[in-house]
Amino acid sequence: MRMELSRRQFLGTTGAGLSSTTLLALGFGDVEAAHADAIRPFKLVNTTETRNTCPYCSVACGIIMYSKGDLKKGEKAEIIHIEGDTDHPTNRGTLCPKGAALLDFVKAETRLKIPKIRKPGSDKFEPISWEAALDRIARVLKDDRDKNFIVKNNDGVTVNRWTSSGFLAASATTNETAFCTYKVVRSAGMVVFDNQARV
Amino acid sequence: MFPPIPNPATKPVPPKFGEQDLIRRSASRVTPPAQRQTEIAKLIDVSKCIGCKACQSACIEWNDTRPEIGVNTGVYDNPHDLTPNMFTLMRFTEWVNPETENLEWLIRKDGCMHCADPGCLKACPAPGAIVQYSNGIVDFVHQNCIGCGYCVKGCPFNIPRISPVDHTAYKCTLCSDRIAVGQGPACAKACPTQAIVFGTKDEMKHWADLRIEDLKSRGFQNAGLYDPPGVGGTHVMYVLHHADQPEIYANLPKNPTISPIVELWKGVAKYAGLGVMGFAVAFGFLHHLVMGPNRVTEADEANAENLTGGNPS
Amino acid sequence: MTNSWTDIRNTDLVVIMGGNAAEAHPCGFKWVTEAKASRGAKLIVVDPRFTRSASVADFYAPIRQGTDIAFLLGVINYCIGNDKVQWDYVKAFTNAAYLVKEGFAYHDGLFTGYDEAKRDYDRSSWEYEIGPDGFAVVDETLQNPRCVWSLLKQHVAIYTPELVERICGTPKDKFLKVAQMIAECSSPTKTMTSMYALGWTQHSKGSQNIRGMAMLQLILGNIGVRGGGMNALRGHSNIQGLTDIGLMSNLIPGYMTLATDKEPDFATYMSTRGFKPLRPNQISYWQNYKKFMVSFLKAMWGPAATAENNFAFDYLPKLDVPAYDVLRAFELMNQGKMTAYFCQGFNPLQAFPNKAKIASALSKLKLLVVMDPLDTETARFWENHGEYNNADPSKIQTEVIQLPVTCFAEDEGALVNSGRWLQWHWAGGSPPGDAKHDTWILAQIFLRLKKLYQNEGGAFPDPILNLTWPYKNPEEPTPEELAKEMNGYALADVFDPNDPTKKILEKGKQLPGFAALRDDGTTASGCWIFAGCFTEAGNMMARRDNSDPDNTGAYPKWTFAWPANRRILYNRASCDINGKPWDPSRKLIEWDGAKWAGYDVPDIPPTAKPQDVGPFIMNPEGVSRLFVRRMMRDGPFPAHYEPFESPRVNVVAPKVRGNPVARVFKDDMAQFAEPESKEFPYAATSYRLTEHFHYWTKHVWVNAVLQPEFFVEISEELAREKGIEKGGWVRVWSKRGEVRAKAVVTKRIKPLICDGKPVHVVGIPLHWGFMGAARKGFGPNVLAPFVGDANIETPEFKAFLVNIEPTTGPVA
Amino acid sequence: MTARDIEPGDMVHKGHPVTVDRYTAGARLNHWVTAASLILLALSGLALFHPSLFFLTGLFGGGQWTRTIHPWIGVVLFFSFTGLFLRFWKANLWAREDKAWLNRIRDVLTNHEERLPEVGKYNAGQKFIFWGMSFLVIVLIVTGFAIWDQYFNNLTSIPVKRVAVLTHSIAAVAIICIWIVHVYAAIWVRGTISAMTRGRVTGGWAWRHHRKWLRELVSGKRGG
Repeated sequence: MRMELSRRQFLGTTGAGLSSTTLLALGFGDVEAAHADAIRPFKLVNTTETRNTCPYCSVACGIIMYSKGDLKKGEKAEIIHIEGDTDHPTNRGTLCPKGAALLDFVKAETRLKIPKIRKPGSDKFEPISWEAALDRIARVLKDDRDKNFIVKNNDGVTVNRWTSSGFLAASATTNETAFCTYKVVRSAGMVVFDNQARV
Repeated sequence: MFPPIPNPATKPVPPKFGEQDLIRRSASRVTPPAQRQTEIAKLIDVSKCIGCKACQSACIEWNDTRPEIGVNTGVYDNPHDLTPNMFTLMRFTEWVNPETENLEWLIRKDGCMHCADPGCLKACPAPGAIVQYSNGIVDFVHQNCIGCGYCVKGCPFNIPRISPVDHTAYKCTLCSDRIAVGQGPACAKACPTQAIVFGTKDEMKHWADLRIEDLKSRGFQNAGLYDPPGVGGTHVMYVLHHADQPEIYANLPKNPTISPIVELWKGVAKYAGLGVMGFAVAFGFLHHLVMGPNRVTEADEANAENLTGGNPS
Repeated sequence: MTNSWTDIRNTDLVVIMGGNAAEAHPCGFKWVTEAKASRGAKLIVVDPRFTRSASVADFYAPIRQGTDIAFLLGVINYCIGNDKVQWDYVKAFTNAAYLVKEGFAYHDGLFTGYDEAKRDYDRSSWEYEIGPDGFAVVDETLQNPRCVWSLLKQHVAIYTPELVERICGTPKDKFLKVAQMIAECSSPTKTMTSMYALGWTQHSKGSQNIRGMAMLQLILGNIGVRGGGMNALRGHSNIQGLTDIGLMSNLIPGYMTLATDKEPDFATYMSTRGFKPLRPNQISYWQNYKKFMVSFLKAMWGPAATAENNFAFDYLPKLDVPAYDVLRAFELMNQGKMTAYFCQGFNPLQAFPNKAKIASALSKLKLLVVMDPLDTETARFWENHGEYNNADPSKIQTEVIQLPVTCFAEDEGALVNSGRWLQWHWAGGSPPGDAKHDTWILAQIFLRLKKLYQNEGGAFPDPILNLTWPYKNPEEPTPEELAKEMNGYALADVFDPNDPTKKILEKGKQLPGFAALRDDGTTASGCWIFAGCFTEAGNMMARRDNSDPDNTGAYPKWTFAWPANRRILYNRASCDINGKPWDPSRKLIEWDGAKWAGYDVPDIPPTAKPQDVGPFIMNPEGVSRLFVRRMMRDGPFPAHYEPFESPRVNVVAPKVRGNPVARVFKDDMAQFAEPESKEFPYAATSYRLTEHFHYWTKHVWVNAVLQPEFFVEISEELAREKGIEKGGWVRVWSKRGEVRAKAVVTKRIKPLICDGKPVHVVGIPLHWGFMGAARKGFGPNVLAPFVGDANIETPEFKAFLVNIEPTTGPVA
Repeated sequence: MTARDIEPGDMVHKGHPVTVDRYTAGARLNHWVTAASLILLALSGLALFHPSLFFLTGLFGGGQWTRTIHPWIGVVLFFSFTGLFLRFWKANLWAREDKAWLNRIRDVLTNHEERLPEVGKYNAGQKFIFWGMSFLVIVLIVTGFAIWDQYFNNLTSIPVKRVAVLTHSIAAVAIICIWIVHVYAAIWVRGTISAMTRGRVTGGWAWRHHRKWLRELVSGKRGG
């Protein structure tokens, strides 16, 4: 294909530096150059790279997250930059305006940090501990299930369904989270169950 | 597909270019480097651009700028203009082609063109506030910038913006920090459709030829490359489907040059001015030398006394 | 997607209709621009608006939203009329030759068997003629008036270019240009790809929109080939995965379905699922249904699932209605019939139609649990935000618990993209504050529920008490553990069915693929179609070899694609009846005389003889279906129906309003505007903008900068008529609510002349709400009607009626 | 009535020598403020005018400060000069003898005072400086605002700014030249500077250079 990148080239370019064409052409010999005033120090130096996938649309572009600190070493990691992964066959390093701004999603001011509860009739959220929140949820579910679980329908057919509590699943969680969700929801006999695919 | 821009390395590498590669330095003289780097360029193929603004997004993230959240004014352009925090901008034009009567949505990525003959640099009064490297990058050095805004007046493309915060001029750096480590500009890396590609200027011209060929085959007879000679060519070039009328792309100047007024101001005026002032001083000096001072004589004083009617009582 | 993003580079013609790939999927759209630049491909865009996709198209044709079926059947009619059909493909690989039962017919917009009271069909007549041999009767000559081809010809005959223009508002010449460009692809060496998304699904006949194009693609021979296919551009990063794993009311992982009340026991249940072949020698892969089902039940309840109790079949709920989908959920909620509701990473207050109804429904809950990385509108539905959310907290008794969860950057696991690639990703950042993984939260809830049942007993606790929970740390299952569970493993040694002495898999080992599944309880697999994703060889989803032999775009060693790492579905159909590629330059697989081999994993048993076995092995026919039998509620062929709210009455069948079998809840019908309503004269549609992703990125500063404020788009003509100024404020209202927006007056929207009179389109982007960094605004769901597709209940967001007028800005 | 070129405070004191009050304290203060601003403006302006003079920014605490301060000094100068203008404009109106004086400019330069006509408080040369500066100050303040981007960026378009910046620099050169002539004249014609320092000159100086003015003062029977 005209101007099509051969696989070798592709890997070449995605490997070290710009492909031979540009890299050398730029006159980038091994000149040790003083860092010019104008040129900002390269901000990704000595950061940790982690491969991930854009959480937005289903193109699922490959991304690289650059962080200070390394989770794999058990450190706290703060992501400082995210950009496209050139090794990825689909996006080849490119990103759309959403993907290119993922860092600001991770660091959005409206990211939730603690569990909260809004009591009936109240006009505000109040903090609540994980323990209390989870106990409360389990209690409400158990009571409702015991109250409204249908073992047999009017024709005496075993139906074992629970229709008075429901679960609306996400669209960007992993398969693994989804399966975990499925097991918990279905084993309880819940049928009011849906996900974003509906819209 | 053009070779994609590689992933950044996180290991430190020596910068690929620096002070020793300067070919111009505002308000100063530099001795050009013995060996010139190969010129690089960014090619913006307007016919491939989908106006997604990924370039703007990537630019903001890479340069850590924070443009303010504006309003909608009935158009898609946001922010509404380049700002000290927005170095590049998609400009949208709804143009009805008089020949076909079809609507064409012309979307141009605006930003610094990195002229070979940069008007901003010519206008700049602050030594070393604007520099040009032999690879073609024109960059602003903020610690030297005095915020006078002369670059704004010097630029034929109306690009630089003065920050009301630190009072220095801002514009696209062509991601000099990325290029210095063998990377490509953030916008070019992000661009989903490769409407922005980056490489040596020759590669870009060659690539442009292929694109123009494709466009002509699709009926765009006037497709062409925008690399205006009036400013000695640029290191950001456009492929336009209607290269014969660049002005339809949100007023892209047809034959951009440094304004003659700026030329006059930064040329003749600069020297003539000093000359004239020098002459004035010299004249006075000489005159005094030749003619000497003009002194009041005893006679004058006597005449005055007579006039006032002799000694006081 | 039958194909993959990277495969689009192999196409000759891209048709974007019912979608806007350039804006909603820019990096996938790269392969469109690549096909254009590298192989001179052409791009056609058919859309009510001149979108950013259209801005780089070779040809653009306008269409009135909700009339795609008329357009597509018009193109099929054009192809048949001009002999632009890939005959060899149609004859060998579709059911064109199959005879349909006597009695099947179509009159006045309705197929046989319609029951107006039930708003449903008796579909018994929508079937093949079955011969004495028990197989479907076929007429290879396609001459029989009852054969599918004859019925199809007859069905599409009315959709002439004139009628298409009258219904769709697409000028005849533009329609013909599109039809002619598409028809070129009937050549075996030219392929067309269809890229569609919610522009087709969000209609009361969404599924039939897609069928329309699928039928066209079959007639052109474009299914199963490189650069062809039906490519659904899924909207979210893992909608595909969540659907595959069956997180829906009626689904079981791997596209199996729950039993209904009419299927009291396992035997009855199985009797309607393990389809017998309808033609000799066919595979009819669903015959293996029991293996998938039993393995699933074993994965769920392990030892508690025994042959004696039908592998705990009764642990699964049965359905009394087709599905408890979201719309039904909110209907029940609104009737006060629901107690607790979970929203996991989902914002229904913005995402579902008729916001007023959604809010009132939420207000009737006892407990709403929101699990989200972001502070969503749904979590704050009770909070007053002026005109943007005019709630009175004191009157809302719902208890709301908001749980902070991690986002992609802090989580590990796999997402399934549109091309069915399961791509593993790794966590790179520490969660903010006290945010937790969803898996931890779910485990906590499950363990607590289990404990309560252990201590207190209660309603049918068995499925909860016996649920397999084999995780090293029960408090938080790891992604790897869950992935292995879905892939499946051997519960006992597994032997070769043909040679019982030959052990093919040792007890406890990961399954190599779904071929190893058994129906005797010796294998477990959480999601059979994923089998092969995490084998003894390791995590296939984490593979990162981006090599691509001969640049086919397959990238066979990159992560894992279901099923069986197959990159292009039905790829056997890329070869003719003798197994030779239709287009040698686009070879995918090939019959070498003994077996199938090539770049991709063959979508057929490797040794199945091409002349004997049809390429569509999931179908009992072994071929694809132009006539879909009884499988869709609203007809074996698509037919033109207007949206429920339409600026025109149905000119084909004036008596039919909307989709005759779409489910409409009692009170909702009253909230629809009449067809050709004077009160609501304008045709509204909603859509995404490229600068934003749903209701997420308004929380992202950068995207808020790029598109800061809610607006609607209208034509210069309508603006003039209404005295609306560019950038001025407008009020847009429907029978269900009203919004205030900025006006973008544009040449990109033009009035469409339908049935002689202009129809004005009002474009309403989504993305704004009352939370986040962007300016406060409204979602189109304030206006949209509460009705869904007849088959899958996707809400009709793309076509409804509104009115518009200039107004003043909000009071600050 | 008093003659047009007699300004408030002008007064003759008999004595030996005779002294004449030429400038009131107010006038002198006003003059020196103007002078100071003009000098600062010249220095800061020149610093940005030619690279070889950029070092002058050092006097103002660097380029940023120079850029910030310059326009403000301009404003000071404008108001201060307006003060001078209101004081002096009457006395600088054109008079009959000015033409004759100009015709003998050669004699002026060659110190042939005796060949010149008697002139009032200001001779034609001084009037030329007065009116020249008045005109240029207006040009400078107007063009100055056009390029004072920190506050008035949106007032003018870039093409206008270009013309403005060129005009501003030309006007600046011109006013500096006039200033040079003004200063030199004060040095060349001895006895002048005291007019602006102590406010008075000797009768002889007045007799020699502004005899008409002196006669008017005397005939006006001022002082005592």
